[in-house]
Amino acid sequence: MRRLSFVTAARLDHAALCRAVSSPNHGALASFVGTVRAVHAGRRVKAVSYDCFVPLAEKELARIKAAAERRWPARVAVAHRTGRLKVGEASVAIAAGCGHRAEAFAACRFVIEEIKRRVPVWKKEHYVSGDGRWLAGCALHRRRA
Amino acid sequence: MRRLSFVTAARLDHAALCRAVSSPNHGALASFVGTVRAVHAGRRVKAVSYDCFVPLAEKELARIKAAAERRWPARVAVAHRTGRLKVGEASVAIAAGCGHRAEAFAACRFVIEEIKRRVPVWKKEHYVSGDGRWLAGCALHRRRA
Amino acid sequence: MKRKIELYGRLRDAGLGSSVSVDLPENATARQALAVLKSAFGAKASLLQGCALATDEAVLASGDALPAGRLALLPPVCGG
Amino acid sequence: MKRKIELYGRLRDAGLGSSVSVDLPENATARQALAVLKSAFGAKASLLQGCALATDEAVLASGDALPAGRLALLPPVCGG
Repeated sequence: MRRLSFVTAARLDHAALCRAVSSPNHGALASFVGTVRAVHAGRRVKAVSYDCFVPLAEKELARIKAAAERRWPARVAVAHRTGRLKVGEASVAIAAGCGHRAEAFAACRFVIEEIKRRVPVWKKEHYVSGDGRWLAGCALHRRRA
Repeated sequence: MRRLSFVTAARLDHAALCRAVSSPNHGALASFVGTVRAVHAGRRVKAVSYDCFVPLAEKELARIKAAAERRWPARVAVAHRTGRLKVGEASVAIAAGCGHRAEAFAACRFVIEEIKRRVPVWKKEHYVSGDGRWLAGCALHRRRA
Repeated sequence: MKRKIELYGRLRDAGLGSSVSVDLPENATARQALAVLKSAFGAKASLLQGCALATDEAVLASGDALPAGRLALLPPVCGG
Repeated sequence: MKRKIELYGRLRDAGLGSSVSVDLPENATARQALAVLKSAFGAKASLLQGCALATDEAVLASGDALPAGRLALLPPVCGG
Protein backbone atom coordinates (compact mmCIF):
# COMPACT_ATOMS: atom_id res chain seq x y z
CA MET A 1 0.00 0.00 0.00
CA ARG A 2 1.48 3.27 -1.17
CA ARG A 3 0.11 5.64 1.44
CA LEU A 4 -1.02 4.84 4.96
CA SER A 5 -3.53 7.71 5.26
CA PHE A 6 -5.77 8.69 2.38
CA VAL A 7 -9.19 9.56 1.00
CA THR A 8 -10.54 7.49 -1.86
CA ALA A 9 -13.62 7.05 -4.01
CA ALA A 10 -12.82 3.34 -4.32
CA ARG A 11 -14.05 0.54 -2.08
CA LEU A 12 -11.97 0.37 1.12
CA ASP A 13 -9.63 -2.60 1.53
CA HIS A 14 -9.65 -3.37 5.26
CA ALA A 15 -7.32 -6.36 4.87
CA ALA A 16 -4.73 -4.29 3.01
CA LEU A 17 -4.71 -1.69 5.79
CA CYS A 18 -4.20 -4.45 8.36
CA ARG A 19 -1.31 -5.93 6.38
CA ALA A 20 0.24 -2.49 5.94
CA VAL A 21 0.70 -1.99 9.69
CA SER A 22 1.82 -5.51 10.52
CA SER A 23 5.31 -6.07 11.89
CA PRO A 24 7.19 -8.94 13.53
CA ASN A 25 7.54 -6.64 16.53
CA HIS A 26 3.79 -6.42 17.03
CA GLY A 27 1.70 -8.73 19.15
CA ALA A 28 -1.56 -6.86 18.61
CA LEU A 29 -3.58 -5.48 15.75
CA ALA A 30 -6.77 -3.53 16.48
CA SER A 31 -8.92 -2.39 13.62
CA PHE A 32 -12.14 -0.51 13.05
CA VAL A 33 -14.50 -0.29 10.10
CA GLY A 34 -17.41 2.13 9.95
CA THR A 35 -20.27 1.05 7.70
CA VAL A 36 -23.50 2.51 6.37
CA ARG A 37 -26.47 1.43 8.51
CA ALA A 38 -29.90 0.52 7.17
CA VAL A 39 -31.64 2.55 9.86
CA HIS A 40 -30.52 5.80 11.45
CA ALA A 41 -32.46 7.93 13.92
CA GLY A 42 -35.58 5.96 13.07
CA ARG A 43 -35.31 6.55 9.29
CA ARG A 44 -34.79 3.76 6.76
CA VAL A 45 -31.58 4.57 4.89
CA LYS A 46 -30.94 3.55 1.29
CA ALA A 47 -27.52 5.12 0.83
CA VAL A 48 -25.20 7.78 2.25
CA SER A 49 -23.23 10.31 0.19
CA TYR A 50 -19.87 11.37 1.63
CA ASP A 51 -18.71 14.80 0.59
CA CYS A 52 -15.11 15.73 1.39
CA PHE A 53 -12.67 18.63 1.05
CA VAL A 54 -9.99 16.18 -0.05
CA PRO A 55 -6.68 18.08 0.26
CA LEU A 56 -7.36 19.18 3.83
CA ALA A 57 -8.94 15.84 4.74
CA GLU A 58 -5.83 13.98 3.66
CA LYS A 59 -3.63 16.34 5.64
CA GLU A 60 -5.81 15.91 8.72
CA LEU A 61 -5.73 12.12 8.36
CA ALA A 62 -1.93 12.27 8.13
CA ARG A 63 -1.81 14.48 11.24
CA ILE A 64 -4.08 12.14 13.17
CA LYS A 65 -1.97 9.14 12.15
CA ALA A 66 1.20 10.98 13.23
CA ALA A 67 -0.37 12.03 16.55
CA ALA A 68 -1.39 8.44 17.30
CA GLU A 69 2.09 7.18 16.44
CA ARG A 70 3.67 9.79 18.69
CA ARG A 71 1.40 8.91 21.58
CA TRP A 72 1.61 5.12 21.30
CA PRO A 73 4.33 2.84 19.89
CA ALA A 74 1.97 2.05 17.03
CA ARG A 75 1.84 1.81 13.28
CA VAL A 76 -1.42 3.23 11.97
CA ALA A 77 -3.19 3.09 8.60
CA VAL A 78 -6.42 4.93 7.88
CA ALA A 79 -8.60 5.45 4.83
CA HIS A 80 -11.84 7.39 4.35
CA ARG A 81 -14.19 6.84 1.49
CA THR A 82 -16.07 9.46 -0.54
CA GLY A 83 -19.06 9.27 -2.85
CA ARG A 84 -22.39 7.49 -2.61
CA LEU A 85 -22.28 4.32 -0.49
CA LYS A 86 -24.96 1.66 -0.15
CA VAL A 87 -26.01 0.10 3.15
CA GLY A 88 -23.24 -2.16 4.48
CA GLU A 89 -20.43 -0.44 2.56
CA ALA A 90 -17.43 0.78 4.56
CA SER A 91 -16.96 4.54 4.92
CA VAL A 92 -13.83 4.44 7.06
CA ALA A 93 -11.25 1.80 7.94
CA ILE A 94 -8.47 2.02 10.51
CA ALA A 95 -5.77 -0.44 11.54
CA ALA A 96 -3.34 -0.02 14.45
CA GLY A 97 -0.51 -2.46 15.04
CA CYS A 98 1.34 -2.36 18.37
CA GLY A 99 3.41 -4.44 20.73
CA HIS A 100 0.50 -4.85 23.11
CA ARG A 101 -3.27 -4.87 22.93
CA ALA A 102 -4.08 -1.94 25.22
CA GLU A 103 -2.07 0.41 23.01
CA ALA A 104 -3.51 -1.02 19.82
CA PHE A 105 -7.09 -0.48 21.00
CA ALA A 106 -6.29 3.00 22.32
CA ALA A 107 -4.59 4.11 19.11
CA CYS A 108 -7.40 2.76 16.93
CA ARG A 109 -10.08 4.41 19.05
CA PHE A 110 -8.18 7.70 19.10
CA VAL A 111 -8.07 7.78 15.30
CA ILE A 112 -11.81 7.33 14.80
CA GLU A 113 -12.64 9.91 17.49
CA GLU A 114 -10.29 12.45 15.92
CA ILE A 115 -11.71 11.78 12.45
CA LYS A 116 -15.18 12.65 13.70
CA ARG A 117 -13.92 15.88 15.28
CA ARG A 118 -11.66 17.31 12.64
CA VAL A 119 -11.63 15.70 9.19
CA PRO A 120 -13.65 17.71 6.63
CA VAL A 121 -16.18 15.07 5.59
CA TRP A 122 -19.97 15.41 5.45
CA LYS A 123 -22.68 12.79 5.19
CA LYS A 124 -25.97 13.12 3.39
CA GLU A 125 -28.39 10.31 4.15
CA HIS A 126 -30.73 9.19 1.37
CA TYR A 127 -33.89 7.63 2.72
CA VAL A 128 -36.02 4.82 1.31
CA SER A 129 -38.89 7.33 1.32
CA GLY A 130 -37.04 9.36 -1.33
CA ASP A 131 -35.88 12.41 0.62
CA GLY A 132 -32.44 13.10 2.06
CA ARG A 133 -30.68 15.05 4.77
CA TRP A 134 -27.21 16.38 5.57
CA LEU A 135 -26.29 15.27 9.09
CA ALA A 136 -25.32 17.65 11.86
CA GLY A 137 -21.71 17.59 12.97
CA CYS A 138 -18.78 19.14 14.80
CA ALA A 139 -17.80 22.74 14.04
CA LEU A 140 -14.18 23.07 12.92
CA HIS A 141 -11.65 25.29 14.67
CA ARG A 142 -8.12 26.27 13.86
CA ARG A 143 -5.61 23.97 15.52
CA ARG A 144 -2.10 24.84 16.46
CA ALA A 145 0.32 22.60 14.58
CA MET B 1 -18.57 -19.53 8.41
CA ARG B 2 -20.09 -22.50 10.22
CA ARG B 3 -19.31 -21.62 13.82
CA LEU B 4 -18.68 -18.21 15.32
CA SER B 5 -16.48 -19.41 18.18
CA PHE B 6 -13.92 -22.15 17.72
CA VAL B 7 -10.42 -23.50 18.15
CA THR B 8 -8.50 -24.53 15.06
CA ALA B 9 -5.10 -25.79 13.98
CA ALA B 10 -5.56 -23.98 10.64
CA ARG B 11 -4.46 -20.45 9.81
CA LEU B 12 -6.98 -17.91 11.14
CA ASP B 13 -9.13 -16.06 8.61
CA HIS B 14 -9.60 -12.57 10.07
CA ALA B 15 -11.60 -11.35 7.08
CA ALA B 16 -14.03 -14.26 7.33
CA LEU B 17 -14.68 -13.48 11.00
CA CYS B 18 -15.34 -9.85 10.11
CA ARG B 19 -17.77 -10.85 7.37
CA ALA B 20 -19.49 -13.29 9.70
CA VAL B 21 -20.55 -10.55 12.13
CA SER B 22 -21.52 -7.95 9.57
CA SER B 23 -25.11 -6.77 9.33
CA PRO B 24 -26.98 -3.93 7.64
CA ASN B 25 -27.95 -2.85 11.16
CA HIS B 26 -24.35 -2.28 12.19
CA GLY B 27 -22.43 0.94 11.79
CA ALA B 28 -19.28 -0.32 13.51
CA LEU B 29 -16.97 -3.29 13.33
CA ALA B 30 -14.09 -3.57 15.80
CA SER B 31 -11.64 -6.39 15.45
CA PHE B 32 -8.53 -7.67 17.14
CA VAL B 33 -5.78 -10.02 16.02
CA GLY B 34 -3.07 -11.33 18.34
CA THR B 35 0.17 -12.30 16.61
CA VAL B 36 3.44 -13.97 17.55
CA ARG B 37 6.14 -11.37 18.30
CA ALA B 38 9.78 -11.66 17.33
CA VAL B 39 10.95 -10.51 20.75
CA HIS B 40 9.36 -11.17 24.12
CA ALA B 41 10.74 -10.24 27.53
CA GLY B 42 14.10 -9.56 25.92
CA ARG B 43 14.36 -12.99 24.23
CA ARG B 44 14.42 -13.50 20.46
CA VAL B 45 11.48 -15.72 19.60
CA LYS B 46 11.46 -18.13 16.65
CA ALA B 47 8.03 -19.67 17.18
CA VAL B 48 5.33 -20.22 19.79
CA SER B 49 3.50 -23.50 20.39
CA TYR B 50 -0.10 -23.18 21.57
CA ASP B 51 -1.38 -26.12 23.60
CA CYS B 52 -5.11 -26.28 24.28
CA PHE B 53 -7.71 -28.41 26.07
CA VAL B 54 -9.98 -28.10 23.08
CA PRO B 55 -13.44 -29.20 24.30
CA LEU B 56 -13.38 -26.88 27.31
CA ALA B 57 -11.69 -24.08 25.34
CA GLU B 58 -14.46 -24.13 22.74
CA LYS B 59 -17.11 -24.05 25.46
CA GLU B 60 -15.38 -21.13 27.16
CA LEU B 61 -15.12 -19.24 23.85
CA ALA B 62 -18.84 -19.82 23.27
CA ARG B 63 -19.60 -18.57 26.81
CA ILE B 64 -17.47 -15.46 26.31
CA LYS B 65 -19.16 -14.73 22.99
CA ALA B 66 -22.60 -15.16 24.62
CA ALA B 67 -21.61 -12.94 27.57
CA ALA B 68 -20.44 -10.19 25.21
CA GLU B 69 -23.64 -10.44 23.18
CA ARG B 70 -25.76 -10.22 26.35
CA ARG B 71 -23.85 -7.20 27.58
CA TRP B 72 -23.74 -5.24 24.30
CA PRO B 73 -26.04 -5.30 21.24
CA ALA B 74 -23.22 -6.99 19.35
CA ARG B 75 -22.51 -9.90 17.08
CA VAL B 76 -19.21 -11.53 17.98
CA ALA B 77 -16.96 -14.06 16.25
CA VAL B 78 -13.81 -15.46 17.82
CA ALA B 79 -11.24 -18.07 16.86
CA HIS B 80 -8.13 -19.32 18.66
CA ARG B 81 -5.35 -21.16 16.95
CA THR B 82 -3.39 -24.17 18.23
CA GLY B 83 -0.07 -25.72 17.24
CA ARG B 84 3.29 -24.24 16.41
CA LEU B 85 3.13 -20.69 15.00
CA LYS B 86 5.92 -18.68 13.43
CA VAL B 87 6.59 -15.01 14.15
CA GLY B 88 3.84 -12.85 12.64
CA GLU B 89 1.22 -15.60 12.55
CA ALA B 90 -2.14 -14.93 14.21
CA SER B 91 -2.95 -16.81 17.41
CA VAL B 92 -6.34 -15.27 18.07
CA ALA B 93 -8.81 -13.24 16.02
CA ILE B 94 -11.95 -11.47 17.23
CA ALA B 95 -14.58 -9.44 15.41
CA ALA B 96 -17.43 -7.51 17.01
CA GLY B 97 -20.12 -5.85 14.92
CA CYS B 98 -22.44 -3.32 16.60
CA GLY B 99 -24.68 -0.39 15.92
CA HIS B 100 -22.13 2.03 17.34
CA ARG B 101 -18.38 2.19 17.81
CA ALA B 102 -18.15 2.44 21.60
CA GLU B 103 -20.00 -0.86 21.97
CA ALA B 104 -18.00 -2.54 19.22
CA PHE B 105 -14.68 -1.60 20.86
CA ALA B 106 -15.93 -2.59 24.32
CA ALA B 107 -17.22 -5.97 23.18
CA CYS B 108 -14.02 -6.75 21.26
CA ARG B 109 -11.82 -5.76 24.20
CA PHE B 110 -13.95 -7.78 26.63
CA VAL B 111 -13.51 -10.92 24.54
CA ILE B 112 -9.71 -10.77 24.46
CA GLU B 113 -9.49 -10.01 28.18
CA GLU B 114 -11.77 -12.93 29.02
CA ILE B 115 -9.81 -15.26 26.75
CA LYS B 116 -6.65 -14.48 28.68
CA ARG B 117 -8.36 -15.15 31.99
CA ARG B 118 -10.32 -18.29 31.34
CA VAL B 119 -9.72 -20.16 28.10
CA PRO B 120 -7.49 -23.25 28.61
CA VAL B 121 -4.64 -22.39 26.25
CA TRP B 122 -0.91 -22.41 27.01
CA LYS B 123 2.02 -20.89 25.14
CA LYS B 124 5.51 -22.31 24.90
CA GLU B 125 8.00 -19.89 23.38
CA HIS B 126 10.80 -21.31 21.27
CA TYR B 127 13.84 -19.06 21.22
CA VAL B 128 16.35 -18.43 18.46
CA SER B 129 18.98 -19.63 20.94
CA GLY B 130 17.42 -23.11 20.82
CA ASP B 131 15.74 -23.38 24.22
CA GLY B 132 12.08 -22.85 25.08
CA ARG B 133 9.80 -21.93 27.94
CA TRP B 134 6.16 -22.29 28.94
CA LEU B 135 4.80 -18.87 29.89
CA ALA B 136 3.25 -18.08 33.25
CA GLY B 137 -0.48 -17.37 33.27
CA CYS B 138 -3.76 -17.01 35.13
CA ALA B 139 -4.88 -19.78 37.48
CA LEU B 140 -8.32 -21.17 36.59
CA HIS B 141 -11.24 -21.23 39.01
CA ARG B 142 -14.68 -22.72 38.83
CA ARG B 143 -17.21 -20.25 37.51
CA ARG B 144 -20.90 -20.23 38.21
CA ALA B 145 -22.82 -20.70 34.97
CA MET C 1 -10.40 41.47 -5.16
CA LYS C 2 -12.51 38.51 -6.27
CA ARG C 3 -11.97 35.25 -4.38
CA LYS C 4 -13.55 31.92 -5.17
CA ILE C 5 -14.81 30.05 -2.12
CA GLU C 6 -15.56 26.34 -2.47
CA LEU C 7 -18.71 25.04 -0.78
CA TYR C 8 -19.07 21.66 0.91
CA GLY C 9 -21.68 19.50 2.62
CA ARG C 10 -25.04 21.17 3.26
CA LEU C 11 -23.76 24.37 1.61
CA ARG C 12 -23.98 22.62 -1.74
CA ASP C 13 -27.75 22.65 -1.33
CA ALA C 14 -27.95 26.45 -1.02
CA GLY C 15 -28.60 26.84 -4.72
CA LEU C 16 -25.21 28.49 -5.27
CA GLY C 17 -23.45 25.52 -6.86
CA SER C 18 -20.15 24.14 -5.63
CA SER C 19 -18.47 27.53 -5.16
CA VAL C 20 -19.20 31.26 -4.84
CA SER C 21 -17.16 34.18 -6.02
CA VAL C 22 -17.10 37.13 -3.61
CA ASP C 23 -15.50 40.55 -3.66
CA LEU C 24 -13.17 41.01 -0.67
CA PRO C 25 -10.93 43.84 0.51
CA GLU C 26 -7.16 43.30 0.20
CA ASN C 27 -5.86 41.40 3.26
CA ALA C 28 -9.38 40.51 4.36
CA THR C 29 -9.62 38.34 7.46
CA ALA C 30 -11.69 35.17 7.71
CA ARG C 31 -14.19 37.09 9.85
CA GLN C 32 -14.62 39.74 7.13
CA ALA C 33 -14.97 37.08 4.46
CA LEU C 34 -17.68 35.31 6.49
CA ALA C 35 -19.63 38.59 6.74
CA VAL C 36 -19.47 39.02 2.96
CA LEU C 37 -20.49 35.37 2.46
CA LYS C 38 -23.49 35.95 4.73
CA SER C 39 -24.80 38.54 2.29
CA ALA C 40 -24.07 36.27 -0.66
CA PHE C 41 -26.15 33.51 0.95
CA GLY C 42 -29.06 35.93 1.54
CA ALA C 43 -32.10 33.98 2.78
CA LYS C 44 -29.91 30.89 3.20
CA ALA C 45 -27.48 32.64 5.57
CA SER C 46 -28.50 30.38 8.46
CA LEU C 47 -26.59 27.60 6.65
CA LEU C 48 -23.41 29.42 7.65
CA GLN C 49 -23.89 28.69 11.36
CA GLY C 50 -20.91 26.76 12.67
CA CYS C 51 -19.04 27.06 9.35
CA ALA C 52 -15.32 27.80 9.12
CA LEU C 53 -13.05 28.97 6.33
CA ALA C 54 -10.10 26.79 5.48
CA THR C 55 -7.25 26.44 3.04
CA ASP C 56 -6.12 23.08 1.75
CA GLU C 57 -3.67 23.07 4.68
CA ALA C 58 -5.62 24.23 7.71
CA VAL C 59 -8.76 25.75 9.17
CA LEU C 60 -8.48 29.52 9.62
CA ALA C 61 -9.11 31.40 12.86
CA SER C 62 -11.45 34.36 12.48
CA GLY C 63 -8.63 36.89 12.77
CA ASP C 64 -6.41 35.17 10.18
CA ALA C 65 -5.86 36.97 6.88
CA LEU C 66 -6.97 34.91 3.89
CA PRO C 67 -3.88 33.40 2.29
CA ALA C 68 -3.48 32.79 -1.45
CA GLY C 69 -4.58 29.46 -2.85
CA ARG C 70 -7.73 27.39 -2.43
CA LEU C 71 -10.32 28.59 0.03
CA ALA C 72 -13.24 26.51 1.25
CA LEU C 73 -16.23 27.13 3.48
CA LEU C 74 -16.71 24.08 5.71
CA PRO C 75 -19.84 23.23 7.70
CA PRO C 76 -19.60 21.21 10.92
CA VAL C 77 -18.04 17.85 9.99
CA CYS C 78 -19.43 14.36 10.48
CA GLY C 79 -17.06 11.88 8.92
CA GLY C 80 -16.35 8.34 10.00
CA MET D 1 -10.76 -46.78 40.87
CA LYS D 2 -8.29 -45.83 38.15
CA ARG D 3 -8.84 -42.46 36.50
CA LYS D 4 -6.93 -41.06 33.57
CA ILE D 5 -5.99 -37.40 33.95
CA GLU D 6 -4.92 -35.48 30.85
CA LEU D 7 -1.96 -33.12 31.20
CA TYR D 8 -1.59 -29.75 29.44
CA GLY D 9 0.89 -26.92 29.02
CA ARG D 10 3.98 -27.10 31.23
CA LEU D 11 2.70 -30.39 32.72
CA ARG D 12 3.56 -32.12 29.46
CA ASP D 13 7.24 -31.49 30.29
CA ALA D 14 7.07 -33.40 33.59
CA GLY D 15 8.25 -36.59 31.90
CA LEU D 16 4.86 -38.24 32.44
CA GLY D 17 3.59 -37.99 28.87
CA SER D 18 0.24 -36.43 27.96
CA SER D 19 -1.73 -38.12 30.74
CA VAL D 20 -1.34 -39.95 34.05
CA SER D 21 -3.40 -42.76 35.46
CA VAL D 22 -4.06 -42.47 39.20
CA ASP D 23 -5.91 -44.63 41.73
CA LEU D 24 -8.67 -42.62 43.41
CA PRO D 25 -11.28 -43.48 46.07
CA GLU D 26 -14.90 -43.71 44.92
CA ASN D 27 -16.49 -40.21 44.87
CA ALA D 28 -13.13 -38.53 45.29
CA THR D 29 -13.19 -34.74 45.27
CA ALA D 30 -10.95 -32.54 43.13
CA ARG D 31 -8.95 -31.74 46.29
CA GLN D 32 -8.33 -35.44 46.99
CA ALA D 33 -7.38 -36.05 43.39
CA LEU D 34 -4.87 -33.19 43.48
CA ALA D 35 -3.23 -34.71 46.58
CA VAL D 36 -2.87 -38.04 44.79
CA LEU D 37 -1.49 -36.26 41.69
CA LYS D 38 1.07 -34.52 43.89
CA SER D 39 2.53 -37.91 44.83
CA ALA D 40 2.41 -39.05 41.20
CA PHE D 41 4.44 -35.99 40.18
CA GLY D 42 7.06 -36.70 42.89
CA ALA D 43 10.02 -34.36 42.47
CA LYS D 44 8.03 -32.38 39.85
CA ALA D 45 5.14 -31.65 42.26
CA SER D 46 5.87 -27.90 42.17
CA LEU D 47 4.49 -27.91 38.61
CA LEU D 48 1.05 -28.40 40.19
CA GLN D 49 1.04 -24.92 41.74
CA GLY D 50 -1.94 -22.98 40.45
CA CYS D 51 -3.32 -26.01 38.57
CA ALA D 52 -7.01 -26.91 38.49
CA LEU D 53 -8.90 -30.03 37.53
CA ALA D 54 -11.52 -29.70 34.84
CA THR D 55 -13.95 -31.70 32.77
CA ASP D 56 -14.59 -30.90 29.14
CA GLU D 57 -17.46 -28.71 30.40
CA ALA D 58 -16.05 -26.76 33.33
CA VAL D 59 -13.30 -26.18 35.86
CA LEU D 60 -13.95 -28.01 39.14
CA ALA D 61 -13.96 -26.40 42.58
CA SER D 62 -11.82 -28.22 45.12
CA GLY D 63 -14.85 -29.66 46.94
CA ASP D 64 -16.51 -30.98 43.76
CA ALA D 65 -16.70 -34.74 43.31
CA LEU D 66 -15.00 -35.88 40.11
CA PRO D 67 -17.70 -36.57 37.52
CA ALA D 68 -17.48 -39.32 34.88
CA GLY D 69 -15.92 -38.44 31.53
CA ARG D 70 -12.72 -36.66 30.57
CA LEU D 71 -10.61 -35.14 33.30
CA ALA D 72 -7.77 -32.73 32.69
CA LEU D 73 -5.21 -31.05 34.91
CA LEU D 74 -4.82 -27.43 33.75
CA PRO D 75 -1.96 -25.06 34.64
CA PRO D 76 -2.54 -21.31 34.74
CA VAL D 77 -3.67 -20.25 31.27
CA CYS D 78 -2.10 -17.74 28.89
CA GLY D 79 -4.01 -17.78 25.65
CA GLY D 80 -4.59 -14.93 23.27
